[in-house]
Amino acid sequence: MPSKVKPRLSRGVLDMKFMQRTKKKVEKEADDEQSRALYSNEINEKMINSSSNFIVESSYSICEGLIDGRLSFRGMNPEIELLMEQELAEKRAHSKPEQPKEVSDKDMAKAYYANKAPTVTNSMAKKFSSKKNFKRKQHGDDQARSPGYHPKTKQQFKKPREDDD
Amino acid sequence: MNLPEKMDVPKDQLRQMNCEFNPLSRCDGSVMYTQGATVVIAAVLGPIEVKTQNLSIDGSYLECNYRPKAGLPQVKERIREATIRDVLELALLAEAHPHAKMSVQVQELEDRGSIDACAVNSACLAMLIGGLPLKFSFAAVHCIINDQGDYVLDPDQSETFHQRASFTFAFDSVDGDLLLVQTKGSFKIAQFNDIECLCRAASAQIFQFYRSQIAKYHGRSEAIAEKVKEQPEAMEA
Amino acid sequence: MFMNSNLFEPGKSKQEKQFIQLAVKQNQRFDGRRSNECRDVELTFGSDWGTVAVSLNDTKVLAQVTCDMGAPTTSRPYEGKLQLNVSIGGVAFLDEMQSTYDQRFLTLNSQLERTFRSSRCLDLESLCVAAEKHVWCIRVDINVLNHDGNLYDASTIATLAALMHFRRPDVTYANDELRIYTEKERELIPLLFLHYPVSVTYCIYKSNPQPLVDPTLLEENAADSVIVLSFNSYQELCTLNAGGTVPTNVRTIMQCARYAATRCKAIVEFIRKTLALDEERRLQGTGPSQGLLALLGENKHKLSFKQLMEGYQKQDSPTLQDSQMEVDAAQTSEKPNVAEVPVKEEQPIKQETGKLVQDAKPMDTSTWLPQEATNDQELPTPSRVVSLKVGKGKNRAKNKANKKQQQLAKKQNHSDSEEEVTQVI
Amino acid sequence: MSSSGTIVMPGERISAIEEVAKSKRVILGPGLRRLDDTVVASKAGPLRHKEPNTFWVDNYQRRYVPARGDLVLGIVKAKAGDQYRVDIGSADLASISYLSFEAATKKNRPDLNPGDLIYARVLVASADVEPELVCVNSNGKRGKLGQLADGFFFKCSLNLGRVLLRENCPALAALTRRLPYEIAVGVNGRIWLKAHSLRETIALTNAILALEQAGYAEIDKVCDNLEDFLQA
Repeated sequence: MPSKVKPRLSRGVLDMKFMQRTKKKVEKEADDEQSRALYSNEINEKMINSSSNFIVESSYSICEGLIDGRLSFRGMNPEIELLMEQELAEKRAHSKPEQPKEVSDKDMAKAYYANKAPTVTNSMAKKFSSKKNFKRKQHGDDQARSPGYHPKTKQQFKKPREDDD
Repeated sequence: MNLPEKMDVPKDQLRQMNCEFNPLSRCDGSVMYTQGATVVIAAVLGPIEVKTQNLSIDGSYLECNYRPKAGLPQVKERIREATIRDVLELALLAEAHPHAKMSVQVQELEDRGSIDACAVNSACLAMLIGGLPLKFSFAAVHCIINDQGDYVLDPDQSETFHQRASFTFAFDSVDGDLLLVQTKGSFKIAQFNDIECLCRAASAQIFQFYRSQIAKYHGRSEAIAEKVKEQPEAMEA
Repeated sequence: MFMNSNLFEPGKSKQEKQFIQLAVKQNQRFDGRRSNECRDVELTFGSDWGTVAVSLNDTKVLAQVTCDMGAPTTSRPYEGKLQLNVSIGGVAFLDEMQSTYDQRFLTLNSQLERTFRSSRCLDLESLCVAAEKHVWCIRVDINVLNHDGNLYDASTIATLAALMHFRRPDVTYANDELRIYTEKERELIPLLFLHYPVSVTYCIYKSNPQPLVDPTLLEENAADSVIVLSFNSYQELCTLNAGGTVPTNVRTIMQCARYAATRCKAIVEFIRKTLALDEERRLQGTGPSQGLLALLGENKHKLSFKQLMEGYQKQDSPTLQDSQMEVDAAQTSEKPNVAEVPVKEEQPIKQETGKLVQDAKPMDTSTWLPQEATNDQELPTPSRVVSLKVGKGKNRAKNKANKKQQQLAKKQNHSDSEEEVTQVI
Repeated sequence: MSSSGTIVMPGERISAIEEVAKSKRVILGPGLRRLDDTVVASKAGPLRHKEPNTFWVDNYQRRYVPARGDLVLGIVKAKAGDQYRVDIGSADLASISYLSFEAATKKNRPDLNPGDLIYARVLVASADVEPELVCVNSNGKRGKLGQLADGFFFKCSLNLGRVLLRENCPALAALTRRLPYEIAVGVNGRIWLKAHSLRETIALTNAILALEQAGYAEIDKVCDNLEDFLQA
């Protein structure tokens, strides 16, 4: 039952050392209160909490994804052509390269693990993994090899997140 | 092309409209607009730097001039300028460019009747092609009651010599409310209402004309959008 | 401060200026024209008398002539009045930048005043209805629509065409009771002309002595000096206005003058042809002619210089070659054997650099220019504006008057006076 | 990439965008305006849509409105204290501080004088404040920005600039096949060109301007008959 007037802590109490954080909180609330009162006639309720999923972007080059405007072709200005190549290379690296691959990822990984000495691949974890564990890896225990594979992750008990209200 | 003389166009029809975009190369947007034999050229410049005395924080300053063909602008031209200015002010999205000036100039080339409506329409077209931010587009229609008492929509000059009353309406494109009413002469309220409906119907025709002209002008870049789209595929394939 | 000329003017950045200097050095022009080739002139007449729109492909000017009855000036009770008013603040937005506005507006206005008013091209006496009481006041309004270089030529051609196209109402004045007849009662009367002045503009650059004719705005802004010559159809020089930072030698000016003379003659001929065409169209046209509708879109009967003056162009070209050859000849400074330009010996140009009252016809340089004038002896015309005004100098009036009387005596009809003059030569 | 849209007129509500906006975030480009939860067009032209959720009106315009992140071509108008005033064709003159050039220190300032051309990026742009430019990228390197020496410079409409700057634009590709050249296209409708010879630069300029007259519908036709521009 919130009393009409919210209980206010006295100035003295707030200045105490251990009350610093709450003092900041109280001051912030007071400011918000004041600004809300000030602009209440302009900003109405709907505006504040209407979650707008519109983003206004006033530049054509960002909307259309235009390329940089400085270009040089067939050796007119080597410095710019260098920059253009670098950019092209970067863009290629980002976008998924679709070239056909001779060796599929799976074989690649297997080969990688097979001939690599234990000390290289996730070295410390291997040291403490028991022999049985090591043998299972040898025989390509597939379902453990899912991407993002952590051999050592044990299921810990997860604490519920505090801010679940 | 034959001359769109009013005689061969029925009474409740607008005269033949035609427009050419950007005949002038040095301003931000210009249009040469003809309605029947009346020819008007309108040009727009903006947003540009504003002089400090008419700078306003919350909206852009709209400067509008109407220039007659001969002689210095007299009172008649000033009134016409003021009407155009009021309609433009309603339509312009002023708060998009505070601290700026939008300048609209209308030059009369040939006055063959209903020059007011033509000036307003050409100013609207010039703002559309000039890329000024607008709340809505607007269209103006001129209509008279001739001495036999029947309504003549968009009259030619020869008919306006002996007219009983003349009306100029301007409508906006979104919810079609009235932006400008200018009447001269004596008429009944019933006649006023009929003419208002007649003009409203005609204004729809004008909005259609705007859309088709803009589409035609952009039509050229329409094809380029396709061409650019299937060009890359061609490149890859 | 109004730094930002809101209207983009080509030729203001350094790159453009250097580029134009380079281009001119190699005789290259942007629109592919040769250095003495002018842009195509297009005329469109309005449906009422005295309205004409001229366009030199992008430079567009509209001229409108109106007349009303007024009292004459006390100093000239027997003459009508002619008033020219240039408005460049309209659709051309030329009044944005304060500094360029004044300079451009004033030179244009003064140029037109000199070409049309002080050169007495209109016969103002014929406009007098009742001495000291009623005279016709002719007013010419020149509205610049779009400025893409060379406003001088466009506005002079527009003014001349509008004046020639204009018809004023007939008027009778009996025992101080004035009666102006409307178009229906009495046929409208055209204006009377003494001569038909037209101007040609040249731009000169440091990098190349050869001047460029009819410059575009880019060339005009990047130019170092501008020469404006105006001739009438009898190839008499009306005004010469040269100024700028590069010294121009007399030979270049004479060469420009020669070409300009033929060009003006061709233009006046072209205007007459278009007037005739417009006349025809008005007669057989159904009701009022199309008027300025013709400005819109491609219409078949465009009145353009190139189309109409096909014939003239060929006949004109030999003199072009000569002037071209003239330039090379000037380099080797032997006597140019150019075809004699129909010219009348009038008055050798006085050499002093003061205000030259010069009413010389374009001279054939071979006679008066001292032969031993070596090529490098350049008479640098002073950089300040040399305004050669065709003043109503004594000898000019005397000579002009007797030639005109001769013609006025006969029925005043332009084509006759034309033949008349050529026979005299 | 961008589907060709229908023509929208100012004041029209575009319900298509509102549907999309219900499900996911929508980016409203220039020419569109938000009124509470309706989307209204403020310019006339074809509505363009880029795949995920970007909408804008591709209207014809010659006057540049500065926006953050645009690459523009400016003419230096004056030197005011420690700033240069640059004309980028917008309402106000843009300003660029002498420090925002590569290797510019208090002592050795960049030697820019009025009439020079610079290729810069718009750092700050809002309706009520004059735009601010910068000629250096985030790690202080010039990259592609900076002063442009000789070559030729001319103005065109913003649309033409955008057409040239689209991914692998056919026009530039066609021009490259014919002659080597260097070009700087500003989004503010200004283009700077440099080719080996003067004649080629003039031909290139005429070719690009012809694109605008031709309304870039026949972009290939114009590029094909580049020869006659080269001969001219």
